[in-house]
Amino acid sequence: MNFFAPDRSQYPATKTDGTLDIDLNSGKYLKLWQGPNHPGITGNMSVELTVCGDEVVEGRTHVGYLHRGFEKLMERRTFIQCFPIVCRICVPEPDFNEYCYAAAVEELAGIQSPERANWIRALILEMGRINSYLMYLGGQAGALGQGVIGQWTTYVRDLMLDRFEELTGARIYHMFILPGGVRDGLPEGFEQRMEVTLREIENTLKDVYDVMFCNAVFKKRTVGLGYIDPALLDSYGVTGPNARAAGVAKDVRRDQPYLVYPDLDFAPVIGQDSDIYTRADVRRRDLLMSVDLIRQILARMPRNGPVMAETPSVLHWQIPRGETYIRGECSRGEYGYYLVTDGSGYPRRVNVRGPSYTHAMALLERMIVNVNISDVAALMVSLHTYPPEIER
Amino acid sequence: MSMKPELMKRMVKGPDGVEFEVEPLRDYYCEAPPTVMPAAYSKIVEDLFNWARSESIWILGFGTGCGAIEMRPLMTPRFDAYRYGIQWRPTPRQANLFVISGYLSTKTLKRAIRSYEQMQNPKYVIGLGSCTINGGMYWDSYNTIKRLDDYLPVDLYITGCMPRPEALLAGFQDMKKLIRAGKGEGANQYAENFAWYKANQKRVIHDWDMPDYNW
Amino acid sequence: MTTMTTMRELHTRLKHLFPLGELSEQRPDLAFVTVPAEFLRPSLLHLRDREGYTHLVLLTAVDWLEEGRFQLTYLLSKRTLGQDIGLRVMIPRDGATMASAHDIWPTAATYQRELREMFGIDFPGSPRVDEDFILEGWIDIPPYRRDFDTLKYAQENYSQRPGRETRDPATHMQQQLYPDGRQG
Amino acid sequence: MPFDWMKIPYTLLTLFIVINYGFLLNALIQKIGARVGRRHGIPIWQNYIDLIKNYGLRSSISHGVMFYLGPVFRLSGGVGLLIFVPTIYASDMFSNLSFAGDLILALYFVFFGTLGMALGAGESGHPHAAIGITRGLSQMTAAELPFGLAVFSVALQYQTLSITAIVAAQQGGILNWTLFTNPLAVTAAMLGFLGSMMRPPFDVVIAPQEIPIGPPTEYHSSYLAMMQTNRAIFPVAKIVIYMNLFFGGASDWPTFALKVFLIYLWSAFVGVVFPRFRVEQSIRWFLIWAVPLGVLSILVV
Repeated sequence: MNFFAPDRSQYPATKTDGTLDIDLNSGKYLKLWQGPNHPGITGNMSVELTVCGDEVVEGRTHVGYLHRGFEKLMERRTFIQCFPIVCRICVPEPDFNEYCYAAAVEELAGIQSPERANWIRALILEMGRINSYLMYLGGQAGALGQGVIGQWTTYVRDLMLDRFEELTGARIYHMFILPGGVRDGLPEGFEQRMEVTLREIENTLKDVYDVMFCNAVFKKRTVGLGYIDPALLDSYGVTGPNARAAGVAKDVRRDQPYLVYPDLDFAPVIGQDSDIYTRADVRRRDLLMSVDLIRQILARMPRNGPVMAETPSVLHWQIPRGETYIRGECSRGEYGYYLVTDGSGYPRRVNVRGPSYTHAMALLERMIVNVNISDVAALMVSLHTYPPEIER
Repeated sequence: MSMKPELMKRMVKGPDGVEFEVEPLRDYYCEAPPTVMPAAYSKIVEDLFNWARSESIWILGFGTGCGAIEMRPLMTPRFDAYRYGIQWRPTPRQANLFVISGYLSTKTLKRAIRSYEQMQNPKYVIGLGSCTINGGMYWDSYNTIKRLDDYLPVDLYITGCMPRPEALLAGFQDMKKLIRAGKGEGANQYAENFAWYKANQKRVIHDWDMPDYNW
Repeated sequence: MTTMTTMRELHTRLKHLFPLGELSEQRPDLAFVTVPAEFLRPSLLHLRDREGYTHLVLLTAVDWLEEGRFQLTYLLSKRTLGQDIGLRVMIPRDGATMASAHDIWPTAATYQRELREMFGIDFPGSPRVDEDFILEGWIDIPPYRRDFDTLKYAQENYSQRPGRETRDPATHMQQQLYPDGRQG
Repeated sequence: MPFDWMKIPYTLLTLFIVINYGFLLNALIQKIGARVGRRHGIPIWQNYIDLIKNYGLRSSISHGVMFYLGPVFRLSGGVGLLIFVPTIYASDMFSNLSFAGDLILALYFVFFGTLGMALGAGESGHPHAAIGITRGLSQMTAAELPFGLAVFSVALQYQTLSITAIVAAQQGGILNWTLFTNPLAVTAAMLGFLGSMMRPPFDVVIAPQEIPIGPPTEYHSSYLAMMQTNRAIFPVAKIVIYMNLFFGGASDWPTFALKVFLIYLWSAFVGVVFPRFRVEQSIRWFLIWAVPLGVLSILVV
């Protein structure tokens, strides 16, 4: 019956050694570069597509366009000098770099960050999560040609950036969570203004739900497309919403609670169908959950107390030899820092493990085969990849 | 440096069975180096054109760095740059302004140069953020260039890390003043000092596996 | 402390099979153990199939230049217990080669490509391991090695804009904090 | 009858009016779309400035003679469509070069521009352009089908192929419009109209996120300016046909402006909130929904 989309699961043919049987000189195949200069790409990366007709037979992810060598730069900076550059690693959600780095340094240096600082850290992380999700919703709709959603979500994202600005003093790079605690407490009347912003976000999400998720064309494009087999989650290192949309409740906030998450009551958002539509819906509900979490945090957090622990003088701050791994649940999945110290005043090795590292490389290259060219952008956006996590 | 196979000269057998030769570097890419394009003959016409160019700036939608994240708010309700005749074009052929949004790794520099050379004369470049001026945060990085104007003719720098959208809007206004005053001649400057620019670029980009000019 | 005990039990169980090093417990839910290089793949398979550590969190290397060794760290995670165990593998620094794990975890191929490019550690048989991953046309020694000086490379290869002054933070803050010159 | 030479300057005057109206209309539609996104949008005169700028660009690269002829074909398609269709009913000045069988000619011109684009974009040698133009031709064909059926049914209904005669038959009260005398045909035609306006959900041809930006990818400076001019003429000219065939034509310029704006708005409203179909989905959509309506309308007549 399905005349327009026949079953191509056995295509392209594979040679005996398992590699794809593609002869570029036969004139049947066409090489297309999607990106880096391409509106449908997420960030500054590129996918090398080999298409036959309207269908992708092979996809190769190319990264490295944003490589700055952070892990090398941090090896020649003192522990406090690393703090201002870590947030530059990931633009849409920089705070997780600050938190993971600060927590790793605190653990190895034996510093206990104050109670109030932990609450403020959780608050900032949830605010950053909302920003990232709002950007994703706009991108997902935009990849399918529905630009108006991006207009609305970016509008409320600007409101959230205003809250960031009055809390930390910056729009994008906040540099607020430093080893030992946070820089400052909440300003006067922050709760009320945040409540107004949260209401605005909830109203906008209602419109987004009506226009985007109830849209027949959007469903036609996304339902059943980009299926991730739940059995592949672990072997491909899939974490975060991509895994939760497949029915596996992978959420670091529940599995290995950090900061104040044990005191907050929430349940990981689960989807079942594991296609693009489900991933978008999981992220939308997760966004609403973050709104609820922010309300809980603001209601329960201690009003006064220190926000900064006692740290050694930055001139003579040396940390004994050790290694640790700190992880947190960012909006794209599990974000982790692997820190090794050798007793000197500089970190021996810092390794940033972003969720996109596996999503955009191995997983995308597997999923992109037998996909229509029109759906490549939507598929890539639905994995919510972000290149700087891959190459740092 | 070895050349990618799809760029090499080869015989291709079409689906209809006809063999024909393909030399991508000659068939698909323009080999002529850029030339200096004179302004319009009469000053009035040139002024009119400059006014039109300044009032309709089409930006190439190529987010080369983290500064690209502040481009989104510029297109959206809070800072609506469309009011000032600023629009985003997805293809370099139709763009006039190239906003280098942040640091450039050498790998991106190669693509940025290619996109810039595909744009039509007159074309303008805005360097965004401290890292395009002197390296900024990445002053000791082994993979990012330190000053942009060695590789591309920059008309305007916008400082900050990262610059706020208001700063970008102000920068666009200054850009308009420059263009209207007839100072936006970056493309001709690039064509005049072409050898110098190419030398700088090749000193940094070691793997020049890209259609090159035939000198 | 249940998780800690299970971690110790796991260590004892493994010691019967493989010549492991001592268990260094970083956190109740995170421990590191040293494995000889030739026993890495069996222990990885055992941990994945028998013990349920099915998620390869990360694979990275540390360059111990003084000892002339690379440390490879395979961090495995077991979500049901919320436990992580990191396997350390020490390999000689010159001519560093390691058995590939891309058939155990497909994502390992990506990590191995990066290690090959950034540290020069070879993983024979790993798919596309010799292709450019992040860098393009790199001419110097692998950049993440400790003996690669990024500042020197940047100054030699990239033209600097004059007028930028960089201070050594220690001496600068010394002068800022103790202008009278005494050692703080 | 002897050819009335005075028709030619009048036709050029019509062309001039329609071009300016088309520019303002495009800007207006864009502003409406921006309003939905809570923006102000571009200034109403922005398109004129863009046009001057594109003509004022100094360099332009040609990929061969067909590359140059593509926009020319497209423009001549728009102009030809306009000048052979009576713009204002029952006025000697603005009924243009319409003649007895102009309906067939109009149908031909609607398709002419796309064919020219296909040749030009094919020569530009950009894969995205090639993909876009294949999508464009297939979708255009699918969208033309219901429109053609509707036109035939209308022609059968009024027993004529002259647009003037069809408009004449619709005069005298809104109930005489084809919209009410033959609603099935009008519905089918308006669905086809959506497909031919290059707006979501049927803008997969120029989809920026997939094949930036389809056929015009390689077109720049003066080529692009020529296409912009056509983009101002062509929709209006097409809408004039729809107006004449289905909505009783226009007997003076204000009516003309109002009706064209409303018909254009119909496609804009649909386009603003919908994502885009894949090309085979859109073809399927036309075949399933629009074509049966057209066939039905013919049967009814």
